[in-house]
Amino acid sequence: MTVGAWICLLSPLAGALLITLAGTRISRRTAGYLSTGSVAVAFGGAITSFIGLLGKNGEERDHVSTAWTWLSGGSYRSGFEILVDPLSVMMMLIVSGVGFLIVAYSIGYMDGDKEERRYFAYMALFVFSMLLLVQGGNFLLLLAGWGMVGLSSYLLIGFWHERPSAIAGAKKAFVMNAIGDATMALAFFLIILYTGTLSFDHVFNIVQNGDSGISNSTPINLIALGLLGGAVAKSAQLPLQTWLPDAMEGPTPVSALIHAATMVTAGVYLIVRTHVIFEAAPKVEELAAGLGAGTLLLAGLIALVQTDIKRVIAYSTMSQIGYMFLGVGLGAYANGMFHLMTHAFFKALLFMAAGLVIHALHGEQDIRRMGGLRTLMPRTYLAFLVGGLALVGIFPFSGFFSKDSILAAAMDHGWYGYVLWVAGLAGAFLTGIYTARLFFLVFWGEPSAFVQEHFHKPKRDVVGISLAAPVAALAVLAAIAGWIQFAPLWHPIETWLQTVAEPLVSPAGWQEAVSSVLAVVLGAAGIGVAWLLYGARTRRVPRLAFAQRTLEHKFWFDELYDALFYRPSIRIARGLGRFVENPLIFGSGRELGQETRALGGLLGRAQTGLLRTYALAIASSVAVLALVFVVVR
Amino acid sequence: MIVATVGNVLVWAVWVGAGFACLASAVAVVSFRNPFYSALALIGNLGSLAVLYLLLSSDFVAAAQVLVYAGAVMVMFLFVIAYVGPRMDTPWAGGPGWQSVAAVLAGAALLVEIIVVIGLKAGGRLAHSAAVGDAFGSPRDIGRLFLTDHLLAFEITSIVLLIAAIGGVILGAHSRQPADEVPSL
Amino acid sequence: MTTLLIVVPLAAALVLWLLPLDRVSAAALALLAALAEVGLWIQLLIRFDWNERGLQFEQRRSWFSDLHVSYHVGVYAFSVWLIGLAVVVMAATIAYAVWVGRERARMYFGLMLFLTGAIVGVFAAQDLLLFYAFFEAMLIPLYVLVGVWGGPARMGATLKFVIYTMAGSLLMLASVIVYGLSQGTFDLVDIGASSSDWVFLGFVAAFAIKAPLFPFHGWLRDAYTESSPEVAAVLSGVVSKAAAYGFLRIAIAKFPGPTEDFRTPILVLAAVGLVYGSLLAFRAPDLRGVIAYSSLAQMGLITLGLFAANDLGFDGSVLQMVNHGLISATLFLLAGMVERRATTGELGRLGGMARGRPLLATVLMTTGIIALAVPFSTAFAGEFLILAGVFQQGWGWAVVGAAAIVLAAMYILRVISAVLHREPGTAVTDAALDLRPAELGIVVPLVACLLALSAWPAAISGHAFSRDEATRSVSQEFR
Amino acid sequence: MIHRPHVDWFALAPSNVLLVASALALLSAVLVPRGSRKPTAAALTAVGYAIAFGFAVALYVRSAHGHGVVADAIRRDRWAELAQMILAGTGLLATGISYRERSRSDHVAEYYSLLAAAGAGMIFFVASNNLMTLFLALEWFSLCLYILCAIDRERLGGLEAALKYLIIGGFGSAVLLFGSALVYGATGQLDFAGIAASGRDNDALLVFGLAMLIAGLAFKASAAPFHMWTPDVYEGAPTPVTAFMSAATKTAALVVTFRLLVTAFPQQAYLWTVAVAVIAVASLTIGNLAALVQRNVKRMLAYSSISHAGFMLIAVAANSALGGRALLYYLIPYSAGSLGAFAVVAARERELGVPVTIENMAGFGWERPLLGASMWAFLLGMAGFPLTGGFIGKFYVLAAAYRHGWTWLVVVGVIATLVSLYYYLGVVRAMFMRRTEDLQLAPVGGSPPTDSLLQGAVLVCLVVTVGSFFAVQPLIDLAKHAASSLPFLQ
Amino acid sequence: MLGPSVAWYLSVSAFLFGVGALGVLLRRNPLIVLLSLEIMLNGANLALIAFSRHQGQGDGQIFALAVMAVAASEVVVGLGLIVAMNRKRITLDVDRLNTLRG
Repeated sequence: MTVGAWICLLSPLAGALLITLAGTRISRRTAGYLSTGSVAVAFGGAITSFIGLLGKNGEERDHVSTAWTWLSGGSYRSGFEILVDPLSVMMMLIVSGVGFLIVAYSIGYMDGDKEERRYFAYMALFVFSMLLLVQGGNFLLLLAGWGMVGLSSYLLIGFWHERPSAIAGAKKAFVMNAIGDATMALAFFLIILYTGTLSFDHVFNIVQNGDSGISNSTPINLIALGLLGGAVAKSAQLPLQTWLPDAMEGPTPVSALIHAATMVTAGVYLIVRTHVIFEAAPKVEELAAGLGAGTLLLAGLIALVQTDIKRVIAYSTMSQIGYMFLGVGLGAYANGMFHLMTHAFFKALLFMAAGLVIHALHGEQDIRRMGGLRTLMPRTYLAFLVGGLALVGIFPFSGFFSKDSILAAAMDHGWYGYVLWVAGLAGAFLTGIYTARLFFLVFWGEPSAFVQEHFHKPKRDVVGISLAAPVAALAVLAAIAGWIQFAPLWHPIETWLQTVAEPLVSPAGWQEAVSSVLAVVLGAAGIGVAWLLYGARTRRVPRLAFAQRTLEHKFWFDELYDALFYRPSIRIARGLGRFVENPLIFGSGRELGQETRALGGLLGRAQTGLLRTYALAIASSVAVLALVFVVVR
Repeated sequence: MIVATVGNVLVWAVWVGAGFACLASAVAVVSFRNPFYSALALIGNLGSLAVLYLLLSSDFVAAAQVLVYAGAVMVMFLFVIAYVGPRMDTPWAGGPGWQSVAAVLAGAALLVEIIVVIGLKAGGRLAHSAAVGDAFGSPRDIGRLFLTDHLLAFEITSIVLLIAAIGGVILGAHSRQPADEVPSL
Repeated sequence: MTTLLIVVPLAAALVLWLLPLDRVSAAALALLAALAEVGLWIQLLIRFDWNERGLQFEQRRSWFSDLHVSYHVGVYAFSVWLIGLAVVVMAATIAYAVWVGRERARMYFGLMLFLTGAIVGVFAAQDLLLFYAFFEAMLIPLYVLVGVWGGPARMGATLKFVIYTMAGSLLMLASVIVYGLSQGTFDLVDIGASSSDWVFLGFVAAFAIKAPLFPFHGWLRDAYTESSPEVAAVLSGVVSKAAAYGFLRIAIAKFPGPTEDFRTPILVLAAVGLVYGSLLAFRAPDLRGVIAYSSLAQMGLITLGLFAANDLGFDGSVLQMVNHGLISATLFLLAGMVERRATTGELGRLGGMARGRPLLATVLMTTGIIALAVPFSTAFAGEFLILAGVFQQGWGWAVVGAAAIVLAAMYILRVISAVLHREPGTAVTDAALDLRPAELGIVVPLVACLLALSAWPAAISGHAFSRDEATRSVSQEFR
Repeated sequence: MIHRPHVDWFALAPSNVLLVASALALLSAVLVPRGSRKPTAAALTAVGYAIAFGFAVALYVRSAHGHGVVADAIRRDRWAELAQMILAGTGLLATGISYRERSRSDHVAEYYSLLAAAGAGMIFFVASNNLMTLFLALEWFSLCLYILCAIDRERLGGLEAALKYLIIGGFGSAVLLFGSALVYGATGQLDFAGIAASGRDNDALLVFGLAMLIAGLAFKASAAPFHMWTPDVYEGAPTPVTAFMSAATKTAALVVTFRLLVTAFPQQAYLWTVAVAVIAVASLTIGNLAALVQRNVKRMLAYSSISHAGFMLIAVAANSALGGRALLYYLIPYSAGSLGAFAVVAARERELGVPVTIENMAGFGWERPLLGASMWAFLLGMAGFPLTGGFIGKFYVLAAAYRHGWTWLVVVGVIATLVSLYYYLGVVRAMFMRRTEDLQLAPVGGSPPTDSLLQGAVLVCLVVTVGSFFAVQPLIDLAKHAASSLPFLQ
Repeated sequence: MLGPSVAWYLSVSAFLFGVGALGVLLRRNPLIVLLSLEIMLNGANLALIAFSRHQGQGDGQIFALAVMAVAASEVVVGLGLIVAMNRKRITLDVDRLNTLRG
């Protein structure tokens, strides 16, 4: 089955290279097919390895396959190796599966763009990177994939590179992720320092046995913090969340794939993967949960006032990932992963549905200019509805199962858990509001003037199909995928992940029930509120100027970071240039030279050209020399 | 005994005379404004030096001094001075003042140092010199030295003189052709 | 073998100078010689025995016996890689010069080949005086290459460059004399370790200026921006590595005591240079300025790794030397190509070159991405090892390094987007074509090397030093 | 009965041959018609130098054990012979350089005759073994040089230089003479060995005389602070003569200084080593700093020659066999470089017809590739870059200083070299990096006929300069044997 | 020996040397400078002869004779130069000989 995994990993890379090298020799459409095909192959590979694992019982579902020694220094080595175990296979399935649908969708969505080939190459590259991330057999390769997905997300966000905003968003995303990479790298240095290796099982064993002093509070906490830094950067959690909304400058499928389904959830995967370390540093783990809770509230609030259809969904992504962090932070790994999966389905669905809307409206994204699309594009309306309900967590849609189990888990974690639990419920309420707001604004009411003049229906050609089919597929998934695990009754995912990540919490049935009911109720309440405000328009939206502005400025995080980091570094650079580089570094040499020349000039003037001067020089030096000799002798 | 003392006094007297003549003429040479007089003073200087040489019982050198130097060389000097004309226009001395001062200082320093050094020795070995026979400094003696120990020196001297002659010809002679023609060396 | 590597380019240079060839044949001959050099190096690579420890392909003839100076050359494992870097980069730069068509071809190519020989000599010399001779010999052609074929302010630049470097080298000469005479031999293999701080500092001064390290980089900006792109490529790509090599081969290997004593100050300089260079690169107004300061930063990083003085650091540094050599050479050549199209390197007047120029965009993007050490690139591998190594000297260093790497991301992205993205700049017309096939032929090999290394950085980092025991000090490592 | 001493004609052969050549050249001034006067005289001189060189080599081979000859007036040993080789070679090249010199003088034959005579004098000088021969030989070649400076009476610069040189030279030799007198007085000996034998080391007269001797010789070697005549004379004299002086005079003076100090004043080493070291430092400092600001190339080279004197005096100050080796080795590339550099200047002078300044070297390197490249090599050699013998020379000198325990001297030398780079490279810069268009004046009468003799000489200098870097071993062996014939204490 | 000891003669020679030196250092007329040089040489000569007398051996006198010849030749060349310059209408003033300087 490792073979399947290798195929899964490499075929997207092959696709990317093929498209790059082929260049203009192949048509844009072919490029699309190539990339889709390669991802499909990857999915196939994932399935084979999944089946392969199914054939084994719990303990033997852990296979490492090394291709060659990738990096070695001193006695340290790490190979180019992949790890096939339940967790990675699950991620492989999600990534390649959802990836396949979205790439297929792109064929239609990106149709007619000048640089489609580049786009599909990038997409394939991203899928490869994501698979590298989840399959990487050691920390180093994990970090490699980590950086690669950051890179490809940079490339894709900035895909329309004439747009300054796109480039800016791309840069922002990359730099913030680079910060995360840096903290992770530092954590790895610590690991190397203490263990001399970066392969998962060695490190985990050492941590669990607690020898070599790594488990002392300081190093282990620092390591966990470093990892957490990477996780929050990648998953757009507090305090490194600001890049995600700007990332919406990229094409919509990109947002669906990278900034909803796969990459942004890598943080969750990381925590689950390295849960041993986090469990050794419980404080940090709780911090992760706390950050998750904070983010889900923050994002939910901001989402209330966003007017860009994609940004609303982006913020909802942030808050949903907040749930996942909450879950895994409390040790409910299976639940976190479960929500990751369902979220991948319904969030990708939402994005692609939004994509259809945007596509139909010639790239318009402002929801205030939309409305009444229900009649014009009923299927999209349905899809969006499914996605929305799943997002809010209404029974029986997938969100319900995964999200509520996380809340239940929170209840089983002492007072701290309860705090988070409350936050989660509040989040559910907010989710209801903003999702429904978006829904009503876009689809209900009468078609706005803008819509009437710009709307055009997709035709039933390849484009239409490639746009429609994936959405349909995802809608189905979003609707039913939740049934895979129904928390107290049956939990295959938990058992599947048992060997990799033993959950720390096991909520009782009543906790499940309570939180489920409350969550659904609150979600419904949120929808109701939204209906009052936007659907039926019986109430006017309450105006709280300050709150409004705060939310619209996203709690001034961008401004804060600008003032704290960006501007100072610019100013320092300028200052160095003006006060150090030019005067000291360049000046010094020049002045020294001038001084020396001046001395030379002096000597030149002593050379009067007069005989007597020369004779005098001789006579006096003779006198001195002789005197010295006679005295010293 | 008495003869000795008398002779001693006599020699002293001659020495004093010659010595002072020598010094005075030297000062005169460097201080006269007119080179002509300086040249004449130098002749006097050379003469008095010859006397000192005699006192140092080096007769041949004294003779050479008078003949070669005071005779030939100075005559040439006078000729040139006459040829050039008694250029009065050159100022006595000049250049920046501090240089003159420094010059005087340097010269004085040299002088004093040498005399001090000699004084240092005078107490010691310089006091009594080796006794020499009549042959010392005689032409025969000199000739022998010239032909034995210092054969080469003798030869070189002649070479130097020859070269000087050539130089005199080259520099002093009238140019043999009009200046416009430009051959390359 | 080693001698051959040194002599071939020198001989070619002589031929160029002596025979009255026309421009075309001169260029052809030069290119041929450069490629032959690469071929020779590949031979070396193949025939080098990686399990064997110590010096290989050794050759030794007495130069003058009374002071025990000899012509002694040979290659260690890591020298192989540095020589490879040198010959490959020189080949690329010469090819570039051929493509651009420098006037006074015979002189120009002769000098380039001469330079090649000198650099290879530096990496192969196993005798102090010989090393010094080659080290200086590099300067002679560089002086003229910068001064004659450079930009408007070339004269000041070249003079500054030479005076600066000579200031260091002459101190090194003093050190060479003192060291060699006090040890009774000048042979780098036989000569014993010394504990003299002053001698050590003499060497360090030379290398610190050549590299350059932080306060000694006064010559850097002018030399890199005024010289022609290919010469700048050689300067930052290869010549600076000679300095790093010197650190490793002499300063650290032969002066274990002083290395311990002066580690902290040198590490401080390196770290400061790393951050300082990155910041200034972020501020630099033109393409080459950015690359210049980035290479200041990179040399700081390499020095960090070297003076971490542990195996991680050494392996990382050697790897990073090759990486940075290839990267900065490629970047400078690309900068040259961009400047040829836009007639300027000012970032303000560039932009939007990606549109309709896919090849340029792809190559520049790829190189840039590797340059900013995105994980899974060879540069990342090198920096990872270096920082992991220096981390063991103290956490602070690695933190600084990591911060600087984030800065690196910032300035490289700035360059990439300033050149490729946004609306076309004032200097970018439609006359500015995409890369021509010839230009591709020049840069793609370099990029290919980088990608190959990204797939297998251990090729270098695992084969830089003989590996039979992890020694703390390199000096045993060489034996 | 006078029994004349046995005269070792073989030992005298080099200088005698040159004297004969000189005499014949002189005769040709009157016997040969003007048209063929120059070729004859030049050929005679050249042949003379060539034969002298041959004799010097033969002597070097044949005098493994140095001994005094002709009543110990001169010494026949390898020290002298190697120096004579250098001198003869220098003279030969100088003849070649002189051949096409433009001059309004009609004393062509005399010029060559004097050139030969000067060479003879120097060759004799380096062998001299007592104070008298030393003084006389010094005057011998000095007079020749005075006249050579003024050989072209139409050039005021030449006359001025000559008179300055004469007067200051006279002053210097007077000092030297008085010094010899004092030494003679203190020891009663004129020949070096005798002085060493009978001189007590703390004798006031003796050390005083020593001081004056050092001054007189340092004057000839144009070491600071006795150097001030050098730039003026070098600038004023005809360039070929300058070339000859810069190479030959220095060689002779330094070789003799070393021999005198080592042979005659071993007990006073504690005095003169320091003194020479100080003079060396002064020369390095003054020479280099003053050269920085020169625009006239000849003048700049003059100052640089002062600094080189400083370098070689470091070797002298080392007072060791290694020092002697260093000195003799250093002299070979230095002479070649200096001759060559001045030769190139002469060539430029001839095509421009004006004094050569750094400005009007512009573009020269590209117009005359051979000369340009050679000039480059010479300058690099003087700056002590590798691939030229200058590098090895400096290396040896500094090594000698270090062996003597004078690390500070090493540092000084190194710094001096750094300063010197500035002006040497300045010339290279002018030649290669400035375009000819920057040059205001046009060459007179287009480019003169290519001067094959001068170019040949330059080529030889180039070969020596570069070759001495590779063929260190043989040269060092020569120098080693030569130095071994001096009685060093260690 | 009769009369004053050698030291006295030496003092005279030293005095001559010093005065001659002063002449060279101070005077501007090249002729007189030449004469001063002569005086310096003569001072040296006197020293030589005095010492030779003191040592009781003739080398010094030989040296002195040689010096005379040398002095003579210097004078010849010097005078030749002066004549040549005079022919070029150069004022005989060593302080005017400063076109070469710096």
